Amino acid sequence: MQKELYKSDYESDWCPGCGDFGILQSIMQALAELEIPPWNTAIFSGIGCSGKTPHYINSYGIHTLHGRPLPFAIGAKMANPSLNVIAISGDGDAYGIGIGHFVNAGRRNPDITYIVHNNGVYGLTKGQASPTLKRKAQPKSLKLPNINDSINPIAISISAGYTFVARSFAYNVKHLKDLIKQAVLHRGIAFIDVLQPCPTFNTVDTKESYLQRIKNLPEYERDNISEAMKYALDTENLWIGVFYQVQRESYDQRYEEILQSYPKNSFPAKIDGNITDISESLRDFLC
Amino acid sequence: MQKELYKSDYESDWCPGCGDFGILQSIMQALAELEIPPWNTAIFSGIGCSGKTPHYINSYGIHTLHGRPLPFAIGAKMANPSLNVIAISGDGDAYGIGIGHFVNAGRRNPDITYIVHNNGVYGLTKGQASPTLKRKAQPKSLKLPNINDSINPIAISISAGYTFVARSFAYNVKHLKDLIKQAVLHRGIAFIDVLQPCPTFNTVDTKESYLQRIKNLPEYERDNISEAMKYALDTENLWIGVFYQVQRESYDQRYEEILQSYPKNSFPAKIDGNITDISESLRDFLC
Amino acid sequence: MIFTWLIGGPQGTGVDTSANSFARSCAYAGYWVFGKREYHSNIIGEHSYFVVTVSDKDVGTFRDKIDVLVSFEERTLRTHIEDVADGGAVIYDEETDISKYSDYIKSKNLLMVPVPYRKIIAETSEKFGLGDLKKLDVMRNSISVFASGGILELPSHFIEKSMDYIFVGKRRKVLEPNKYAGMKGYEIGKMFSSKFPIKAPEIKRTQSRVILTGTQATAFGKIIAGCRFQTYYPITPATDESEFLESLAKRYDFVVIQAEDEIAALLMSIGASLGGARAATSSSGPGFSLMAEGMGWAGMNEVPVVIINYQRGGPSTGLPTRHEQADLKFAINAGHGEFPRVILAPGDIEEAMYITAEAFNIAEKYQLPVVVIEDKFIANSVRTIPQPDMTKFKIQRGKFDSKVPNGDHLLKDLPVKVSKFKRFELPSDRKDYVSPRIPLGYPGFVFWNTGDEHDEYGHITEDPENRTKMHEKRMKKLEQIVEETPDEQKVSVFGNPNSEFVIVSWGSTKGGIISAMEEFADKFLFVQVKMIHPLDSSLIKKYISGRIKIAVEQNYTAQLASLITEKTGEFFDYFVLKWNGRPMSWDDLVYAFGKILDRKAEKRIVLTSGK
Amino acid sequence: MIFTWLIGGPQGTGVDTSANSFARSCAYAGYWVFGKREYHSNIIGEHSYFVVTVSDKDVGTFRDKIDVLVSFEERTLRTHIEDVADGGAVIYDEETDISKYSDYIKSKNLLMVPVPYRKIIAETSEKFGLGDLKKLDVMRNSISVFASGGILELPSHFIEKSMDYIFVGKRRKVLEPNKYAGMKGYEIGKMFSSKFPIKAPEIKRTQSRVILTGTQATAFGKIIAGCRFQTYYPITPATDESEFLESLAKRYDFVVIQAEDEIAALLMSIGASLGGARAATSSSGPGFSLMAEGMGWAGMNEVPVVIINYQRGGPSTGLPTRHEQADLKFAINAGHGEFPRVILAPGDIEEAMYITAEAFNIAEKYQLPVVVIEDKFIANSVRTIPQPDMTKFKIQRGKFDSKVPNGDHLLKDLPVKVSKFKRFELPSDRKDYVSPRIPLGYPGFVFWNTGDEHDEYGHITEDPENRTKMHEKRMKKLEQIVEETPDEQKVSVFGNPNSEFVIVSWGSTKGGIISAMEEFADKFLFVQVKMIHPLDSSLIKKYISGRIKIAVEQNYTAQLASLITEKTGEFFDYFVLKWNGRPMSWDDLVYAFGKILDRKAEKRIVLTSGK
Ligand SMILES: Cc1ncc(C[n+]2csc(CCOP(=O)(O)OP(=O)(O)O)c2C)c(N)n1
Ligand SMILES: Cc1ncc(C[n+]2csc(CCOP(=O)(O)OP(=O)(O)O)c2C)c(N)n1
Ligand code: SF4
Ligand code: SF4
Ligand SMILES: [Mg+2]
Ligand SMILES: [Mg+2]
Repeated sequence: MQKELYKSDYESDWCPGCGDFGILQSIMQALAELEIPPWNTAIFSGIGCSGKTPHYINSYGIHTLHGRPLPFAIGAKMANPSLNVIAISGDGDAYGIGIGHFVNAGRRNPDITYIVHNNGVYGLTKGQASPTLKRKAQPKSLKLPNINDSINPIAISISAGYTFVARSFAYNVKHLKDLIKQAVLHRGIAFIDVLQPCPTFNTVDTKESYLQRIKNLPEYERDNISEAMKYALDTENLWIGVFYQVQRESYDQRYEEILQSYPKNSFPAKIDGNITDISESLRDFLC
Repeated sequence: MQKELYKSDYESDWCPGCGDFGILQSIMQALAELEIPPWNTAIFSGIGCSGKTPHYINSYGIHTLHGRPLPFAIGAKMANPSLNVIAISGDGDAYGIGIGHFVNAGRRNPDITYIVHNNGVYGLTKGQASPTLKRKAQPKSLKLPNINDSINPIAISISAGYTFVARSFAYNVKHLKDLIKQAVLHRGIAFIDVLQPCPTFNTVDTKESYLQRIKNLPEYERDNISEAMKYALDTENLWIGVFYQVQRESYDQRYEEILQSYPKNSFPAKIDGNITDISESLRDFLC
Repeated sequence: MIFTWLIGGPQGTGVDTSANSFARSCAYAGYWVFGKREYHSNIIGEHSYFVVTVSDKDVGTFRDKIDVLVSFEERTLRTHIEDVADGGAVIYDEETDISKYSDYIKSKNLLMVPVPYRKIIAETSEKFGLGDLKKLDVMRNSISVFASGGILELPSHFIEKSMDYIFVGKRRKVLEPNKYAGMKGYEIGKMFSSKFPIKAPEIKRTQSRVILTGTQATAFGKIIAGCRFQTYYPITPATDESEFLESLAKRYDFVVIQAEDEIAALLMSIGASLGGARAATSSSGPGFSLMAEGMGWAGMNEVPVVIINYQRGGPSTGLPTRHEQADLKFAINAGHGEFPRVILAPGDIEEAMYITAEAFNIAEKYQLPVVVIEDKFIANSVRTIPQPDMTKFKIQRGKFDSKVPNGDHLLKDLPVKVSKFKRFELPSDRKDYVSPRIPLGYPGFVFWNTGDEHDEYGHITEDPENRTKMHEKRMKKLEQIVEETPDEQKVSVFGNPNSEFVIVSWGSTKGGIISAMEEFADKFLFVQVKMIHPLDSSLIKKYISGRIKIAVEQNYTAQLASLITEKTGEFFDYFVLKWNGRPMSWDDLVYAFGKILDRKAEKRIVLTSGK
Repeated sequence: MIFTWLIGGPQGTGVDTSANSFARSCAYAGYWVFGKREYHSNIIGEHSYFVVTVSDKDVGTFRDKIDVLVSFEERTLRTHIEDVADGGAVIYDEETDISKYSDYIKSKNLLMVPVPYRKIIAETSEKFGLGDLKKLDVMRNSISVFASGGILELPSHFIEKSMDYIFVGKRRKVLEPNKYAGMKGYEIGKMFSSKFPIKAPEIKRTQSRVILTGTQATAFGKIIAGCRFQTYYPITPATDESEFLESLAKRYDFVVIQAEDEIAALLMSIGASLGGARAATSSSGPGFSLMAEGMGWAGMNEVPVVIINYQRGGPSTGLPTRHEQADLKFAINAGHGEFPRVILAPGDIEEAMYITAEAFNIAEKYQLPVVVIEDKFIANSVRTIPQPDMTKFKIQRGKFDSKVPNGDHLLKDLPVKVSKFKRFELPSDRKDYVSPRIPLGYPGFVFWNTGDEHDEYGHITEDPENRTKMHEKRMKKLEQIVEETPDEQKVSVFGNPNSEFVIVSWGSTKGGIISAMEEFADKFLFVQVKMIHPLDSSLIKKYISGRIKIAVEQNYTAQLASLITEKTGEFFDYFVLKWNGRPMSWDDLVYAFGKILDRKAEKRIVLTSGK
C-alpha cells in the first residue's frame, strides 16, 4: 500500500526539526508496508505534542486524555480484537501520570503496540522536566536543576511483564519503522521507547548527544530476560533495538480461552433490537 | 522504650490468624527498639485491611486514600523532615491503583519507610485478585481463574530507583522487625514487600505454601544491582532479606542543597502573624 | 399480614446466608419479602444483622420493630432485644444468661425461645460423623432459620428447598447435616408456635416471582440490554454486581475486566464503546470520584457509556458499607467544563433492572455518558419481584450503524479507499443534535476523536465560531432529551393528586414512602424523580407548585430539593433527612409525615434511627 | 485617554515579549495598562496576538477596536486589519503587498506605517557584526515596539528601560543591537506621528505601581501569606504560577514540587499541611478533575489546603489556552458525599493576590479546603496595580498550635509520655464548629486521621449517633463562615444602588463590566460575588430582589445565576453569555447592556466576538 494513503489532510503544527516528524513517518510507512487498510487501525494517543500524532494519520485516531491512552486502547481492542490497535504517548504521558496504566498493562499483555515519544521534557506545556530527564540537568525552561532521578522505562517494562520491549531513535526512520512492523506483528503488548529530540526545549538531550550515545544491541536470545535486563540497566549507553521478546497469551486470547465463544459471539457491535433472554439465569432466583 | 507505649487502645478487627498481626508487632517492636518517641512518628496508610494498621499504633496515624499513602507521606516529610515517616499499603493499594506513585517515588528518594502487606488479594473488599496473584490461580472468592499475570514488585522497585529494597514474611516477626529498623535508619526510600497470608481469602498462597518457598538471600554486595536483579527475577523461590541498598541523596537533602536554608527557615509551621515582605521581588515589577 | 424477622451475629459467620435462606423460604411459601442488610467495613467479627420483612402484599421497606429476633450469641441479644415488638419472639442460645433482661422481657411480654444449639450440633456431628464441633458452629444459622419456621408454622419443606439452593458446590456435603440439625430446631420452634400469633402458612399466588438483590437486578438489566463489556475496580457495595456478572460471564460471553483503578475502568469502557460495544462500569463514591475526567472526555466525544454509582456513606472513605444518597450533585456536575450527561435514579430493585437496561438506549440514542445512581440500600437489599417481562424492553441504538466487520471476513475483500466520516456533523435540524455514529474499524471510513474542541471530523480546532456551535450542539442534547423522553420515564407519581402535601424524593426511599403514606390515606401526593438530569422542570413544577412541599432525602443538604429550587424557583417547606448511614425505616417516615400533618414539625426533620 | 495596541505573529517568535515590553514602556511613562494574551495550544507557528490597553485611568478590560496594529508578517495583517478603528495606525513590513487592502484602508482612513524590517536588521547586523540574518528576525519585535512608540510620541527612554528589563541573562548581549535597531524604528514611527491623533507623552502620578500577570499576583499572594509549599503538575495556564514560584524558591526557601500527577499534587499538599505547612496546589480543569477524591479526604479530615483552579475552555482538554468560566459548579460539588469547602473568586489581578492570601486564613481558620477559582483571562493578562500594601493583610492561623519542634532541639529532651489529642473534638458551643489543631510531630501527643467517619480522636467508627454529630459538625462550618465573614469579603458592589437593573457576575468579567457600565451612567448596580460558596444568600437577595437581573458569565449554563436561583428562588431576566474561548470585550458588554436597556434583548445574549 502507499504511504500517502495514511497521510491525513490535517496540517501538523510541530516545531521545525522536531523528532516527532520521524516517528510519524515511521508509523505511516510501517502500516503501508504491512498492508493494513487505514480503517482497520485505531491509534490512541495521550496529551502532548506527541498526542497530536493520530490527527496526522489517516486512520481512526483517538486523542485521549493525559496519561491514559492505554486503558482506552485496551477497551477498544477487547471489544474488537480484529482491530489493529496502536497507542502513543509522550514520556510525561507514559512514564509520569500514566505509569500506573503502563505497569498494569504488563500483567494483561493486550495485543497493542505502544510507542512512547521520549524527549526528556513536557513539550506541549513548554519544557518542564519529564521523568526521563537526568537529575541535575537543566534544559532551557527549568528554573532550577532537575531534582528527580530519571526513570528507566526499559527495565520497568521488562519487570512489568511486557512481552516485547524495544528502543529506537526518532531520526532513524528505517530502524524505527522496522521495529514498529515487528511490534504490530507481535501478539501481545509491544513497547517501543523512542528517543525523540525536542529541539525547542530539550537543550540537554539533543540529536547530537543522542547520536553519540546510541549503540545497536548485540545479538542474543531475545527471550533471555537477564541478558535483556543487563542492557536495560546499562544507562551509560543508549542501546537501541529489541531488548526482549517472549510469547505469552495476549489478553484477548485469555478471554477467548475462558469464555465460550468470545470474541465471535460477544463482539458487541452485533447486538440488535432483540433483548437477551435471561430466563436460564433467572431460574436460580425463581420463588 | 517499651513496645507497649506504641500500642493504641483501639481494638483491631482483623480476622484470626491474619498475617497483619505479625506486621503490626514488627513495626511496634522496631520503633521501640529504635527509641523513637511515639509522637515523632507519622504512619500513613492506604485503604484495605492493611490500611487500618495505624489505628492500632500509638503514633500519629493517617489512614489516607486507596493507593495514595505515598504522596501524603512525602508531603508531610517535606514539611517536616525531622518526622519519622512510615507508609503502609496493601498489595492492591501499592501495586494496583497506587503503582503510579510507587514508581514515581523512586525518582525522588524521599526518606520514608514503605511497608507493603502483600497477601495476593484485595482483603477488605472480600478477596478479589490483587496484582501479585499468579495467573490462573483461583482463590476462594474468584468466580473465574485469575486472568492477569502477577507483578514483580522487587524488580520494579529496583528498576524505579528505590535505594533500599527488601522482602520479609509476616509471621517472621524478628526478621521483619530487623528489616524495618534498617529501613527506618536508611536515608532515602526503603521498601519492604511483606508476604502476608490472608487465611480468610487467599486459599492459594497460604502460610504453608509461603514457608515452603521462602529462602534467605545469600551474601552479596547489596549495591550490586545486577546481582539484586538476578534474585528479583527468580520467581521460583521467594527470597527474603535485603535485595538492594545504595546511598543516594534523599528528597529533603536535595531541596536542602538547592534552597538557602530549608528546612530550617522554611519549616512552615513556624509562620506567625507577620506577612512575608515581598518588596525585594516586587522591585522587578515596579513601573 | 406483615411481619419483621431479624437475625444478627458476628460478621463472616453466616448471618447473610441465613437471612437469604429465610427470605427464600418465605418467598417459596408465597410471600413477598424484602430483606435489608447492615454490616461493617470488616471481614470477620463485627456485629452485622439482616432484617427480613415478610408480607402477603408487595413490600419494599422495613420496620424498626421486630417480630422475631434470631440470635445465637449474647451481643445480638443485647443489641436488638429492645427493638422487639410487644409480644414478639426471641430465639436465643439456651446457654445464654438472659436474667438481666427478665424485667424487660416481662414488660414487653416477649416469647423467649431457647435453642440448645450446642447439643443439637453435637448430636448431628455424631450422627453424620463430622468431628470438630468448633467448625460446625456455623450450623447455628440453619438451626435458627428452621426454628423461626417452626414458630411461624412456615412449612418446613420450603426451608429445605432454600437449603437445597444454598448448599451447592463444596457445601453440598453438609446439606443433609444442616437439614437434620435444622429440623431439630424446627421442632423446638413449633413447640412455641401456639403462643405466637403470627403465622406463615403457604399462600396461593398466580404470578411467578424472582428474588433478587439490587446488584443482581442491575446486572440483569445490563445483560438484557446487550451489554457485554463491564469494567470494575473492587469497591463496596458495587463489587457484587461485577462478581455476579463474572459468574455469568461464560453463559453470555460477557467480558468483565477488573481494571487497575476506576480511572482505567471508565476509560476502558469508553474504549470498548468506541469499538462498538455496549459498555458499562460500576463503582461507588470513592471510585466515582476518580471518573470526573473520563466523563468529560466521553461527553466531549459524544461516546455512549453507562456508569452505575452505588452511593454509600460519604465523604471520602466515609461509611463504606452504609447507606447514603449524597452523590447526586456531584454526579450532575462531575468534570470540569460543561457537557451533557443523563442521571437516572431507580427507586427499587425492579427499577434497577429496567432503568439500567434503558440507560443503554439513552446513552446510545443521545451519545453521552449516563449515570445510573443507586445506593447501598438498593444494592444490598433483596426483594421479591414479578418475573421480568422481557417484552417490556427494546434495544434502540439510535443513529449507530453497527454493520461492522467482526473478523469473519477477509480484510482483502474490503475497500482500501478511505473517506472521512463526519462523526460530529453539525445539526441541520433545529430539533436533532445527534450525529450519525460508526464504530472504530468500520470499513472504508476513518474519523478522529479528541478531548480538545474539534471540527465535524473530530480534528482539533480553536476556531471561535466552530466552538460556539459545537459546544451548543452538545449542550442542546439536554433539551432534546427532556423533550423526547416520555413523562413516565422521568417521574412516577403516587397517592392523591388533589392533596395539599407533596412529597418529592428519589432513589431507594421510594418503598418506605409509599408504605408510610398508606397510614395517612389520601393525604399525600408523592413524586418520585427518576430522570434527575436533565430535569424536566415544568413537569416537576406542575406537580409541586401550590402544595406544601416535603423533600425526603438521605443526605444533609437535600440535594434533589435544591436542584428543583434551582430549576423551578419553588422552595420546599419541609426536609426529612437522614445521614447516619442507615436507611429510613417505615417508622421514620410515618413519624415524619405524622408530625408534618399535625403541623408540629420543624422545617428540618433529622431522622436518627438504626443500629 | 485610552487606546488599544495589538501585536500579532507566529507563536514562539517573541510576540509576548514585545507586548510586555510595550506595556511596561507605557507603564513607565505613567499610564495604566492592561494586556490580554491570545495563543494556541501549540509551541511554534500558530497565530498568536496580544492586545494592550493603555489609559490615563485604571483599566481592566480591552476593546475590540484597535488603534495601533503591529504586524511583521502577512497573516497578522490579514487577520486583524478589519478590527482597526477608523483612523487607526498599522505598522507593517514594507515588503508586504498591501494593495489588496487598499480599498479598505482608504475607507477607514488608516494610517499605514511601512517599516523596512529587513533593511534595519541588515544594517544593525553589520554594525554589530552579528552575522546570520535569519536568526535576527526576532528583532522585528523590538523594532515594531519602538516604531509604535514613535507614532505615539512615547518618550523612547521608557522603551529602552523596558528593554533593559527584558534583555537579561544570555540575552543581555543583544540588548544594544535591539536598542539600535529599535531606534531606527522609532524614527520611522515618529515620521508619522503628526498624522496620528493619539499621543502618549509622560504623565505624572503620585503612586508606585507594579505590573503583574494574574499568575504572578497569585504567587505573591501565597508568599505573603506564609505559604512555603506548592505542588503542581504542568498544565496551561496554571504552570506559570508554579514556575514563577520556582524562580523565587531560593529567596523564600519555598518548596515547589512537580508531582507525578494532580492526584499526588493535591495529596502532597494535604500531607504538608498535616505537617504544619501552609500548603497549596495550582492547576486547571483537567488536573482539577483529578482532585475530587483528595478534596473529599481533606474535607473529611478538616485539613486546610488551598487549591487554585485556573479555568480554561472545557470540557475535557477543551481549549487549553483559551478562556472560560465553566468549572464553578464542579468546584462546589467536586467529590462524592458532602463536606465543607470554600470557593473564592477574584475578579482581577490585584484581587488574585489578596484573595489568594486570604484563602490561607480561611482554610486554617475553618480547617477545610479552599478553592480559589481563577481563569485563563486573569492568569495570562498583565495589569498595572498599585504597589501592594502589606499592612492590608494579617496571617491568622485559627485554632492551630504551631509550637512544634523543628529539628533544632534534641528529641531526648522531649516527653516520652503520649496523650491522645481530640483532633475532632465535638463542639460545646453551638456557634463554633472548629476543633483545636496541632501538626504531626507535636511532642507528647498523637491523633489519627481517616477518610472513614471517625470519633473525636480520629479513629474509625460506624456508630450512627457519632455519625449524625460529626457530619453535622463539619457541615455547620459553612453556616459559621457565612456568619463570620465580613460582607466586603463576600461581594463587591459597584454602580447605582437605586438602579432598576442589577448585574451579577464573578471572576474576570469584573473589569469589563465596570468599564462598560460607565457608558450608561447610573443605570446599573453591579454585584461581583467573591465568596461563591458558601453563598450568603440573604446578602445576595438584598441586592438583587426587585430588580431586573442580568447574569454575566463566560459559560453556557450561567452557573452562578443558577446557584443564586437555587439559594434565593430569584430568577434572572437576562443572561449575557459567551463560550467561544475568548473573554468578553468592553464592546461585547456595551452591546449587551445597551440592548437590555433598550428592551430589545433576547433572554440569552450569546456573545461571539474574538479571534
Ligand atoms: C490531567 C492533565 N494534566 C495536565 C495536562 C497538561 N498537559 C498537556 S501536555 C502535557 C505534558 C506533555 O508532555 P509529554 O507527555 O512528555 O508529551 P510531549 O509534549 O513532550 O510530546 C501536560 C502535562 C493535561 N492535559 N491533563
Ligand atoms: C478509589 C477507591 N477504590 C476502591 C476502594 C475500595 N477498596 C477498599 S479496600 C480495597 C482493596 C484492598 O486491597 P489491598 O490494598 O490489597 O489491601 P488488603 O485489604 O488486602 O490489606 C479496595 C479496592 C476504595 N476505598 N477507594
Ligand atoms: S516542543 Fe518539542 S516536542 Fe513539541 S513540537 Fe516542539 S520540538 Fe517537538
Ligand atoms: S481478610 Fe485477609 S487480610 Fe483482611 S483481616 Fe482477614 S485475613 Fe487479614
Ligand atoms: Mg515529552
Ligand atoms: Mg491485599
